[in-house]
Amino acid sequence: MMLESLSMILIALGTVFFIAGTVGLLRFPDIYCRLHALTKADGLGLALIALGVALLADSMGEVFRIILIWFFVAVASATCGHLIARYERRSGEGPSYD
Amino acid sequence: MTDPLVIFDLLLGLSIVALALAVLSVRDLFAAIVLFVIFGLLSALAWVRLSAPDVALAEAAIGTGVTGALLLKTLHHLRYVTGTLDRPEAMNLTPVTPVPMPVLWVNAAFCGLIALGLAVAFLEAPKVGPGFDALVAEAMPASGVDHPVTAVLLNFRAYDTLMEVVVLLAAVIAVWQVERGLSEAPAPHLGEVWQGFARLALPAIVVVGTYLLWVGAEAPGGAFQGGAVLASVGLLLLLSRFYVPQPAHRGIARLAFVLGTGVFSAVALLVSGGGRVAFEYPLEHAKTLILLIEGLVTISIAVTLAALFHGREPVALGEEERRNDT
Amino acid sequence: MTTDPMTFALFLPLFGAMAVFLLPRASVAIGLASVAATCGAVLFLARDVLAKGEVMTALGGWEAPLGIALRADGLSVTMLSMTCAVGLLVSLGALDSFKGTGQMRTRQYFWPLWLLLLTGMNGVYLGTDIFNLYVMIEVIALAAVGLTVLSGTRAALRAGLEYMYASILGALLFLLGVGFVYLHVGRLDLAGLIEAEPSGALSAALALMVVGLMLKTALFPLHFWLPAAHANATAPASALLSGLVVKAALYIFLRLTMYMPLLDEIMVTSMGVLGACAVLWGGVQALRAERLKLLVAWSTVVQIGLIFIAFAHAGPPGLHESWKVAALLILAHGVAKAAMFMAAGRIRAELGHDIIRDLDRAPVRPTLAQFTFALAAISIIGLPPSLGFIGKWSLLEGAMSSGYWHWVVVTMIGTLLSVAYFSRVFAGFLRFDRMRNPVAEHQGWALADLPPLTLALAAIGLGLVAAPVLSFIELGYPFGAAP
Amino acid sequence: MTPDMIYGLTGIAVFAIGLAGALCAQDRLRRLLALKLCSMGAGFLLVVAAWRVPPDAPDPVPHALVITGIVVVVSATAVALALIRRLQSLETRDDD
Repeated sequence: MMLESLSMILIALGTVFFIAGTVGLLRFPDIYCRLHALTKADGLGLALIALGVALLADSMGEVFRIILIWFFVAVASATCGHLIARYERRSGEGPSYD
Repeated sequence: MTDPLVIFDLLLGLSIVALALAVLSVRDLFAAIVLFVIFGLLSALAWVRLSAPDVALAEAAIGTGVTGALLLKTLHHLRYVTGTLDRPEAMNLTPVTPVPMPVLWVNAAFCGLIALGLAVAFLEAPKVGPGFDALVAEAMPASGVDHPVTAVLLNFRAYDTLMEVVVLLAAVIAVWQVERGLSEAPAPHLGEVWQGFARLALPAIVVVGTYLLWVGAEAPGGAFQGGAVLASVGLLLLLSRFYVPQPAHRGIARLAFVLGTGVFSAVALLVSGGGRVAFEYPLEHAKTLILLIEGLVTISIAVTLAALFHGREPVALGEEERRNDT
Repeated sequence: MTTDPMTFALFLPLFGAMAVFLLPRASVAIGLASVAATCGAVLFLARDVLAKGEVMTALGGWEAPLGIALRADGLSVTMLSMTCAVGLLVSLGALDSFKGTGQMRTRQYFWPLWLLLLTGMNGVYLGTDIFNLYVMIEVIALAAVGLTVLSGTRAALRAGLEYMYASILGALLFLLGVGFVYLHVGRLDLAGLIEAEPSGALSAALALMVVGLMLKTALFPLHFWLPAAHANATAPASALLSGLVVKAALYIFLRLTMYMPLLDEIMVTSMGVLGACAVLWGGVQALRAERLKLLVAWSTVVQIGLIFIAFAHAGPPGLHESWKVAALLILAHGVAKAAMFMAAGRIRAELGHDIIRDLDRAPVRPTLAQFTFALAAISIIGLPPSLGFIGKWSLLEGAMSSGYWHWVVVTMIGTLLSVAYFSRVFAGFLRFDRMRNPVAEHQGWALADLPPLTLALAAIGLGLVAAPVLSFIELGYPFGAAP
Repeated sequence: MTPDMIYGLTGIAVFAIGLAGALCAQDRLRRLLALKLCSMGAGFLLVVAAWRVPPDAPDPVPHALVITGIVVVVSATAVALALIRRLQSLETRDDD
């Protein structure tokens, strides 16, 4: 019971981060800020949700797989963020500071 | 209204419909493709809700992943050909004459009516209809595998599955035929971070793909999902230029394309005889044969999907012209 | 190893396709051998059907609702024999069309695609499971599109893409129909449909599947993709597409109407009306066509319409008879149209063009090809003693005896139109006064004219043996002979 | 309100949207996307038809059919895309 409520709290917290990331994606002015909001918030949000789900797992194998999923999603999203920012910079759009 | 998840279902259903509309109405083609990928992933989620994890996996890997890659590659090629590669603002590749509004409305009304008719027919149908449940449950012990979907795919309806692999073979032959001698759009240079990611991801994908294939015997997964995941290895290799298709590799590629179909049909034919018909695996060997077929079909699917992504048959430069001259 | 000829009719072309793809240099020998072997398997199957009436094999040993069964009766063996025989002769004709090293790559792709097409069509004619039929029509669609664009010209590619879109949409409508069938009946084999009670879901399923098949078989007004696709393909591909491929969807349609007796007066009549529109519209378009192959392609639209009229000519009560007339016309058209397209291809190859207006100014006279074209036209117009005549005659007779005079009128107008548009071609064949600098050493015939000539002669000759053909088609009819 | 009803109607709506797009979309790529939507709609209907009220496991046969359908559709998509690529190359070259 204790474990379940803890995992609920973690998942809820993760969801909050996702929502914050989405708000940032919609509200921020240029691509770099949006990327910042998205990758940061989602990275943390996913980590929290993965932790919450791992608490409910039946076996160590499942926990291991959840950690793996988290790891690869984190690496992939970091790479994606890098690629988007790189493309944007190469096509000549610098960050706007106003 | 006892299940709070119904609200989730409603929201998910509405988002799926909204995404479908957005795919067709958004002006930018790139955005349309990305929205389509999101649409596919949410559909896969809906199918998980309908307790169809196998289908969801297949959809996410093939229907969304591989298809998304194919679509994006095509868009890249079209932009390259039309010279709009560096002008993302050029949203349409060819000048498109807008459809007159009345036509659009008539069309929408027509399709709306069809949807209405189908919806009425659907709601009228029995909530939980008759099905194959009992038949499958009864036949499972004789199938050689423990996972019902795999049993249906590789044993009860193996004929369908063989023909499905044949469709893939036909597709790759047709694509090679269509694209012979087509000049290639230069692959984008993606930088070191991406190269590093590819090095890290490649072995992991191989492990995941093999795991999906192996686990298919008793849990969701199987040849098609595993094959699609392994195909992404091919995609990564091609994109990162770790592997560049050479004309000399054509023979082995052809062999890989027909490997699955060939072994599948050969086994189907060879097990027959002595009162047995085609596809009737002897019970004591059923598991081995199904695993053999699945493994080889997975290799074929992976190579074929990667080849569909690559497109052209690798032909030596000028070979086509030389042959035409002689 | 099994000795079941149905299994071999499916697997022989499949193995052939794989072997041809693996060994492109030996494509001609392997390809011809596989088609010939498939013909042999079909002959064995015909023997079995003659002896037993119908043959069934439950693949994998799983009986029908769970597994998939192959079934052959008179109708399916007729379709199989037509496919294999026409296919064999077209293959022989293709030897000439794709000869020379310049065509090496075309040849290398023609054979695997054509053998996969044969696999798919044999699968349709032996299929009893509606989902399996969906997969089969997709095999056919991909191979057929590959064959359409074999020439690689811009017009062919455009037509091929349109064809692809039409095929995908048609197949998906069919698939949705399959979904509704499962929703209501809970099984997918054709035999399970007979006992199904009528319901909204079943009507929706039938409507979706029929519309999907109409799109695939190019019934007016869903024929928009056909003329360009068939006119722009290379000659052997056109012959296969027009003679054989559209028949697969027609066959599924005929089967569905046998097993899904939901058709009422309105539905049957509307099929006939669409057929009538196809006959008239296609006839007018054929009159206006500037190129020979386009004219032949429009005549396919007309003939598809005629087959639907034949299906509807006696109303719902006459369905147990009229499907035979439709089958006869399918057979007649398949043989004659393949001959006609190959002859048109030969004429084009000799003349260097196929503009109808300039047929009479050509310096050469491919006389035998022109003769073949005329023979095929006799069957397609429906002049005695051809098979087309027998089909049309039974149609008219049946319509008159059941009092549906409007079908008689439409058929007669369609016949007159076809005489008119083929006359345009014959006029070009027969006028010699505008010929420029005739080439003296041109023989007027070539070895490559023989396969189409054989087919055209068969289209005429089959009319003389129509009675045994008809009684063969009836063998194993799921609902027995006519009451 | 049960999941099968919600997602069944979703599927029918998606199919109709795809049909509308396939009938009137001008851009070749967009038309293909519309057809893909149709295929997803058909997939939805089959998955929904297989669904059983939770303690019961769903019918595996339609699941296998949808997986087959997905592979078939991706094959058709690949061929259509190859045609689109080739055609665009030819058309652009001829325009110059």
